[in-house]
Amino acid sequence: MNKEIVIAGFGGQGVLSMGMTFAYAGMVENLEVAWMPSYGPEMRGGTANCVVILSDQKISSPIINEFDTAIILNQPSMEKFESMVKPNGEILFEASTILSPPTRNDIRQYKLPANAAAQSLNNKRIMNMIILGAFTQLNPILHDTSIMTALKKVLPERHHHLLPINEKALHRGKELIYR
Amino acid sequence: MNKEIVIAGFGGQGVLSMGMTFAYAGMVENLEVAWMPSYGPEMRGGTANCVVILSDQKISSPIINEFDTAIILNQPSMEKFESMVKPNGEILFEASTILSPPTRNDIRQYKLPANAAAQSLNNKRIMNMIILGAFTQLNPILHDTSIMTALKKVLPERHHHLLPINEKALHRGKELIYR
Amino acid sequence: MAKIKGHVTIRTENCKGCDLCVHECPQDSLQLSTALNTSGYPYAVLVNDTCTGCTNCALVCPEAVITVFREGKKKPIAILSHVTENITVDITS
Amino acid sequence: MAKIKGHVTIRTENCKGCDLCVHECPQDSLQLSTALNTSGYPYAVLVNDTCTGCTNCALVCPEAVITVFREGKKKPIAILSHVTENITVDITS
Amino acid sequence: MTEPLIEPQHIQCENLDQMDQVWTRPETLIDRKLHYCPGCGHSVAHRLIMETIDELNIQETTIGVAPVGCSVFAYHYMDIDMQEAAHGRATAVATGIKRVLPDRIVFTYQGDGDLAAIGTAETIHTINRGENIVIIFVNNGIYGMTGGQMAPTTLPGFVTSTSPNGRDTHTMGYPLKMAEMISVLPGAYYVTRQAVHSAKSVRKAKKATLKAFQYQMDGKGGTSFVEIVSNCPSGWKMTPVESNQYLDDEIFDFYTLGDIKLPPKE
Amino acid sequence: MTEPLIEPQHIQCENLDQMDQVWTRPETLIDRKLHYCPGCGHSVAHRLIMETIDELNIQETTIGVAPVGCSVFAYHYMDIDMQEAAHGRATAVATGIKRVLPDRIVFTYQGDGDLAAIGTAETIHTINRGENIVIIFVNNGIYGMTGGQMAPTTLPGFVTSTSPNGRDTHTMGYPLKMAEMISVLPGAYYVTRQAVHSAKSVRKAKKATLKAFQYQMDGKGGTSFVEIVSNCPSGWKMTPVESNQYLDDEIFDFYTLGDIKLPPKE
Amino acid sequence: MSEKLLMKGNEALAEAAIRAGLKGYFGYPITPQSELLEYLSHHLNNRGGSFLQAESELAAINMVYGAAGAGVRTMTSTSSPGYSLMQEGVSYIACAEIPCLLVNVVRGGPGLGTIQPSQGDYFQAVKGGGHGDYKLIVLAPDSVQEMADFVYLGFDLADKYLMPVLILTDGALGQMMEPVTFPDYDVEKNKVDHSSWATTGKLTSRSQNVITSLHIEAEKMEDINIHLQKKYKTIQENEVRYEAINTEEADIIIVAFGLVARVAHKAMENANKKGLKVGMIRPITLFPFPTEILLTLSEKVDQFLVVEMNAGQMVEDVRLAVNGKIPVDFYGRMGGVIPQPSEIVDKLIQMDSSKTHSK
Amino acid sequence: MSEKLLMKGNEALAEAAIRAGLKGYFGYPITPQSELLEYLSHHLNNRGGSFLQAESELAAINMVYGAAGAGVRTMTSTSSPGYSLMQEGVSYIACAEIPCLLVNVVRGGPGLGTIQPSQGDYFQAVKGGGHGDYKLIVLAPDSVQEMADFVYLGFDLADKYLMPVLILTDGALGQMMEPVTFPDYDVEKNKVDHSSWATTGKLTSRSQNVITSLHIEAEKMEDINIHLQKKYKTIQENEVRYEAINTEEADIIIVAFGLVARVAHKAMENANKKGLKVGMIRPITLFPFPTEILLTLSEKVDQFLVVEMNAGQMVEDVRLAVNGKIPVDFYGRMGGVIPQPSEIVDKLIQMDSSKTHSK
Ligand SMILES: Cc1ncc(C[n+]2csc(CCOP(=O)(O)OP(=O)(O)O)c2C)c(N)n1
Ligand SMILES: Cc1ncc(C[n+]2csc(CCOP(=O)(O)OP(=O)(O)O)c2C)c(N)n1
Ligand code: SF4
Ligand code: SF4
Ligand code: SF4
Ligand code: SF4
Ligand code: SF4
Ligand code: SF4
Ligand SMILES: [Mg+2]
Ligand SMILES: [Mg+2]
Repeated sequence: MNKEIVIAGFGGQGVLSMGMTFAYAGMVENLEVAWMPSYGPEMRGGTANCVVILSDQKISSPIINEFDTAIILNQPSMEKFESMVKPNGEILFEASTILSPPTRNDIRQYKLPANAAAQSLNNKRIMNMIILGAFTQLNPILHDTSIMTALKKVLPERHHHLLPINEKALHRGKELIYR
Repeated sequence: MNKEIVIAGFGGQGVLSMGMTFAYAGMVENLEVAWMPSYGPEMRGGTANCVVILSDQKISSPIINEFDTAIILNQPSMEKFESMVKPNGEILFEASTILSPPTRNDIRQYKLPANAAAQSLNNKRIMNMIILGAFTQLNPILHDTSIMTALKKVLPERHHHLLPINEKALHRGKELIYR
Repeated sequence: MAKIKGHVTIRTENCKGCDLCVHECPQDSLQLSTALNTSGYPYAVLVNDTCTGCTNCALVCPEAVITVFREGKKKPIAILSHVTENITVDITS
Repeated sequence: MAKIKGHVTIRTENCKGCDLCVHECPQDSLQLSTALNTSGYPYAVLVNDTCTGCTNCALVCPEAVITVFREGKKKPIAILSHVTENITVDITS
Repeated sequence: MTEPLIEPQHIQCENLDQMDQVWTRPETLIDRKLHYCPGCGHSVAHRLIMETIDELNIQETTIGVAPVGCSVFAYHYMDIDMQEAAHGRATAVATGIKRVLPDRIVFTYQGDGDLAAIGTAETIHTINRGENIVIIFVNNGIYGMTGGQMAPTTLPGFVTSTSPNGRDTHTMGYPLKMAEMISVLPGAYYVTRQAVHSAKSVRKAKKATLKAFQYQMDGKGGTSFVEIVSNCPSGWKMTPVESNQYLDDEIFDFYTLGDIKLPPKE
Repeated sequence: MTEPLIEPQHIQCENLDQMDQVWTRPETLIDRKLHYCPGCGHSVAHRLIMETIDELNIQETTIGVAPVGCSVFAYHYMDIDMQEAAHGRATAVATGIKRVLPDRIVFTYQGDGDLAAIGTAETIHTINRGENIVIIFVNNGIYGMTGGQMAPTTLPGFVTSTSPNGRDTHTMGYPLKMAEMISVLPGAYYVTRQAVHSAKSVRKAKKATLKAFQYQMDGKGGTSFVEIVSNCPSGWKMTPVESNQYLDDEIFDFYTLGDIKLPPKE
Repeated sequence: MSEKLLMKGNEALAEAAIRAGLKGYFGYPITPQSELLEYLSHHLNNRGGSFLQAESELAAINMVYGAAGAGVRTMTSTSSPGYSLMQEGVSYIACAEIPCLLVNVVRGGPGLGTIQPSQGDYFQAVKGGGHGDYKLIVLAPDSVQEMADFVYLGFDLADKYLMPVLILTDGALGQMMEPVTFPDYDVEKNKVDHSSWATTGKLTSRSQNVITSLHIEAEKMEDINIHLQKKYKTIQENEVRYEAINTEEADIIIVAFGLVARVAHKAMENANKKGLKVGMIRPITLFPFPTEILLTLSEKVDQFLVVEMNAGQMVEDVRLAVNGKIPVDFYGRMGGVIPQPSEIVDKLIQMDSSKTHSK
Repeated sequence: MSEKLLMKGNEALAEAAIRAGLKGYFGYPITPQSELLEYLSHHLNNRGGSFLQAESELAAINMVYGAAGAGVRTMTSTSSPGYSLMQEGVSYIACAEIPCLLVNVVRGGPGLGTIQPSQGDYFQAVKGGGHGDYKLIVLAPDSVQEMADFVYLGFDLADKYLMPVLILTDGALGQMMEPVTFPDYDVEKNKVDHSSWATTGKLTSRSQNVITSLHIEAEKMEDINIHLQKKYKTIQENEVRYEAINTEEADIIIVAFGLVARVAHKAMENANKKGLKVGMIRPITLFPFPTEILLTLSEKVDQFLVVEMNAGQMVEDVRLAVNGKIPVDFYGRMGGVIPQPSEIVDKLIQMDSSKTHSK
């Protein structure tokens, strides 16, 4: 198993911690993991993204140009990453922010109303968790318990009261797929 | 002809301009010349010296450790340079400042009362010129006229009224030898 | 009403939803959208016709996306009309 | 004379003939030599017995070569004597 | 599950062409999406400078210097000749330009980390020489570009990524008031502290900027120094609105707004 | 031709051992010929510091930092642990030492080129942090070591090897009053300007030095800054006596002697 | 051994430094290094050391000079432009023989460049970016784990040889998160007595300790240089570290360090799958450079391929080591671009076929 | 051609700079370079340029960046520690492609070292002391005359290739006086039009000129690097300068630059008198290095001897050029000591006899 994922949006959408949650969960499951953020001034008002690799082999290079999965949270990121998805790969994207959906037809596309779903759960911040849920539904490589363990590590202590709503979001995300 | 000379004393005694006068005079006579000062913090209250090379061939290196002639104006300089005079070379030294005269007997020594002679000409600053005179008397490679031309270049314009007394000093220096 | 009639146009695609214009408008004429522009930001919209063209919003707008208009002395009165832009989001899976 | 008797010793070999002590001495007790020490400098010498041990010279001496003495209350009076150090310079050629 | 998000109604004007356009972006401000975070004062400061250049009609003679900091890409937005400078060295670069092209208008645009930390020596000596340039000093009390570390200008107690318990003046020193400090130098000609967080402050800051450039054009001799106390919503971990409120509530008490040194004649 | 040079008569004292030795060089001043030019104030300043260390009995706990400048060889004369610092960085080096050995007494000994030109940023930030160290600042208005170039502290009109027509404030700036400038920093605890050109000034300077070190020992918090306005006979192209006269006649008018900032309680 | 943690390379390095007994840290923010500084600002003061954000890199390196000169474990970290600013200070520290740890999290240059990872500072690190003849021990980690491990090694070597040790890493290794564990390291046991030279206060029982790099007389300065060169020779003889993979059967040996070594490793595997015989040497110490093994291998293999994220820097040291015995080829990407395994494989295939052609 | 003057190397260089049309000079005092600064402070302002004593070398190099970026002939000068401080700036200038002249009057390092002459900064000059992949054209004069001559050449090359040119000289050449004459040089004729990139004010007739070294995207930054490397290649092909002496009949070739070349020249003469067959190559451009001639000669001669005033730096470039074809020996003095001809002769004799032995 070797899963190469990019998560992209703009700074402030929480793409980095979303990736970290992936990576931590992978580590919990004893996978080899690497997490690589974009960094620096790109992040000022522009795009932010991170790459997560989950693998059962040693990871040679954390810097990759092709991905199995792209999780896309805004239009500029779509423009940047659509072409980098491997044939037969998948793109999960937030529905409301994407004007022009992907045009490739050699990949699977999932248009997720995560923003709306988050608002219906009365918490904008859990949009990420909803998408993470959708991803795990599509790619059953991480157990929910691992993800929640990971989230505990990633979330600062003072936000631990948000764990239940996040768990809810995770399931909400899964539902978006299996419905 | 290749003459390698060191002139050494402490900062303020005018050893550098003395050397420059040599070099300029050499150039006037179409010799190859090089002048190399000691420089930097050594000069703060310590010793100051310069090396002059006069030659009828291209000068390969201006940095030398052995000299045909050493002109020595204080005791620390004597200690530093006595050993660097080539066998059969010569040391000219100012009499009053040297407590321990050179001990080598493979070189010629000239103990010159230049300070006293300068004072008797009522000008401490011409001590150097007296010694230069003595040198040219011993080493007839530079004409008096070349030296005076050189001095004109080396002395700032505002000191040109001192040229006559310097010429006198030059001759006084020669006398110190041929007397 | 002695108030001068004003109007603003906003290039919403370059708006970053900072909310500063909304807070700076003395007429409460601006609001942020709940929908997002393609950069992912909510954006400012003019929500009523009380704008006086005071330029406050434009002066604080970091993105310089607001242009302000004001009724000139000799110019006819601006005719304002309501336009609704509904953005509907579908779930696709 | 109510003045305290003082005295200074000077390590002339380390003196640089800066003349500062000479100028600072309120008693005009110091002078520079015309002869030079082995470094090539003239050096300060105590030239009379009016020194009060005020330490001025020592305080300004950059080379810290002056040591100052003063008649103590219980100490016997210092006996001063003149010593001449002539330095004679020969011409050798 | 389809829950449409309704936009607020957007008012449109049907006879816009018959109204006066009373405000729009300056022409020399290049029309390009700014890379700054939402609500960042840098953008406003940029605009003010370009308005000034437009109004003084000096686009052809002005050379700008922006060092690294969030505003490192200033040349993407300012349609004038520009030099990007190394961190802290903007005033040295500007000095170089002004010395060989004395009839050009030269300004620097610097952050507080740049001007008051690594560039302290250059700042002080440039002003001490009275270089006839304009320094625009955007003081947001933090290192914005590198992600919110403490700056020399950070207020006591303020939490940043390198002062996790708040700036402790005992070990990290006190916020430096550069404007006051350099105002004692004879080379400082005009020193002012402004803000751009409200329409009112923007109007004032604009006047100050205009004056500063005008002084340079007049060749009055001396450096004009325009400090703009600004926000950094990202670094401060506040919304833009909160950050501007914070300026009013906390920061201006310490960094008092207003002119600090006026030219002799005024 | 033999003209003997007659020495002035040197008075000797026959019963010296019965007199009180009221003044001699401090023990921690290493007995070695100083390399300074005749009449140079550096030598006196060295001695004052060593007297202070002797009197406070802190030889075992004191660490000195001297950067390049004529006083670069300070460690040849000061019998304490010392670090030679790069040009301008003495206070950074001292900060490093003090931060890891907070119970030691740390001082820097810096020239004006060092402290006020290349080291400006370090000077200001060290003091702004209120590092509990002593800075001895020997201001001779020139770059002595490198042969008499203009320093930031050089007076207007003064001729140096790089201001051949005298310092022109229009192009070369104004002499920087570092002591005044840094005294506004909260981290500056004690700031004083002294001289060592006369017995009287030496006595005062000694008191100031003692105070500065004592404050550090008391850990009062803050930097003590002792400026010593001094001469550079070689760089100024004057005799030592002339140079000291020049201090009195010209320099102290600009660099006024005396305390500039006293600790809060005094 | 600590539990396995997921950490950024920069943070792992910082955590290791604390565990290695760091007493003084002085640094300045710069991407992609800032997390290192930030981590220490959060944790060092509580764990026995002193953290200070300096006003510049220049100040930072000179604070290191001071603190390390006082005999305690001291460190700074920066990225390329900041490291350039430290060159004077580094030269001073090397000459004054002060042990300390420097970290350069390299980004793409020259100039302000980019913040993406690079190896463009190899020459600066290894040939001495500052003035004069000096060297640093240079360690090149290739993983977050080594980012941590080399801190201990670095401090130990610094203390042993009284010189600065540089960890030369890059933005990707600094920014990425990988699992890491921290070894048990006994600070007290590894402590070296520096009282003979460190400036801690001149006790009456000893003569003064002076830290200086100034020796005005050329002869004296030459002695200092001879001493330094002797030390560097000892280090070259004793401290070379490298990793050799598949060198037994190889026709082509890839030489790569740091992050690139990981990419090259993947390329080697892929190439071997395609039937090429490729091995690899990963220099861990860039100075001392693993000259000897390369020379030895040059007797056995056909070609070397050096892969770097620069225009070709370490390749010179490889060529110097091999001294013309066999061809040394180069593949590099610049300006922050990381080569992909496939590019290297292509290069290997091309080398292999050209060899066959020439046969 | 001017009359023959007796001048210090530093002063001759300064005078030549004025004659070459120097418009901006920014520098800071340091021994043994200060006369250069002083000379310009006396003469530049009256002769069409602008002199400014900066507050530091850091400020100076960045003033150069600014002024040279404005398209005029600009220069700074310093000595080793000061040049180390300029490394960040130099890297910026190289990347931003700004033409200017830099002078390093080298003294013995590392650290504060000594003020005596040295060649210890060869690596720093040639491999790039700053971060990233960049190069300067490096000129090495060996006499006061060349100190002057290379100023014109330096400015012309800088303008031609849009890059900094470094004159790498040493304290002895800077301080010594020798006769010098100044060629006729027509500033106007040699003027290069920089209006396409220099920041002189954005006329409405053109788009903005921006000077920057920042390219955040790695791919863009790589393009910049590719462009730079291409330029360096062109320079390597077209601008190599060296002096070849007695290379026809030689068994041993001495390679030496700058002051040492003069000493080596004397040694060569003396050795030839003793019956050895010694020739000499004096690299004048250190980058571009005269690689080709060395390679060519390696087919004809038995051995190379590199002589330097350092621990062995240029010798690496000679070895890289020769690539193992024949032995390359080294003789060096360090820390400000200048080798004497006799030492080199001894070394040559030893090399010659060891060769005979091995025959
Ligand atoms: C020599 C050097 N050191 C550090 C950096 C990293 N750096 C870039 S900008 C910056 C400071 C940004 O703060 P500020 O100047 O206040 O500007 P802001 O982003 O807050 O507007 C730093 C430290 C650098 N580019 N170069
Ligand atoms: C980086 C660097 N630049 C320049 C120098 C040369 N230098 C040595 S001391 C000095 C200044 C001396 O002036 P100051 O600090 O006033 O000390 P002074 O000699 O007058 O006591 C300079 C410029 C140096 N050693 N290092
Ligand atoms: S112009 Fe004034 S009134 Fe109109 S929207 Fe803007 S701030 Fe409100
Ligand atoms: S101020 Fe400008 S950017 Fe901010 S919300 Fe209003 S229009 Fe948008
Ligand atoms: S102690 Fe006083 S009185 Fe005596 S010599 Fe010295 S200055 Fe003169
Ligand atoms: S003050 Fe000291 S050095 Fe100067 S002349 Fe007097 S004794 Fe000599
Ligand atoms: S980080 Fe701060 S200063 Fe930089 S763009 Fe964002 S808000 Fe503005
Ligand atoms: S040059 Fe000046 S400061 Fe230096 S020792 Fe001489 S007199 Fe003193
Ligand atoms: Mg800031
Ligand atoms: Mg000074």
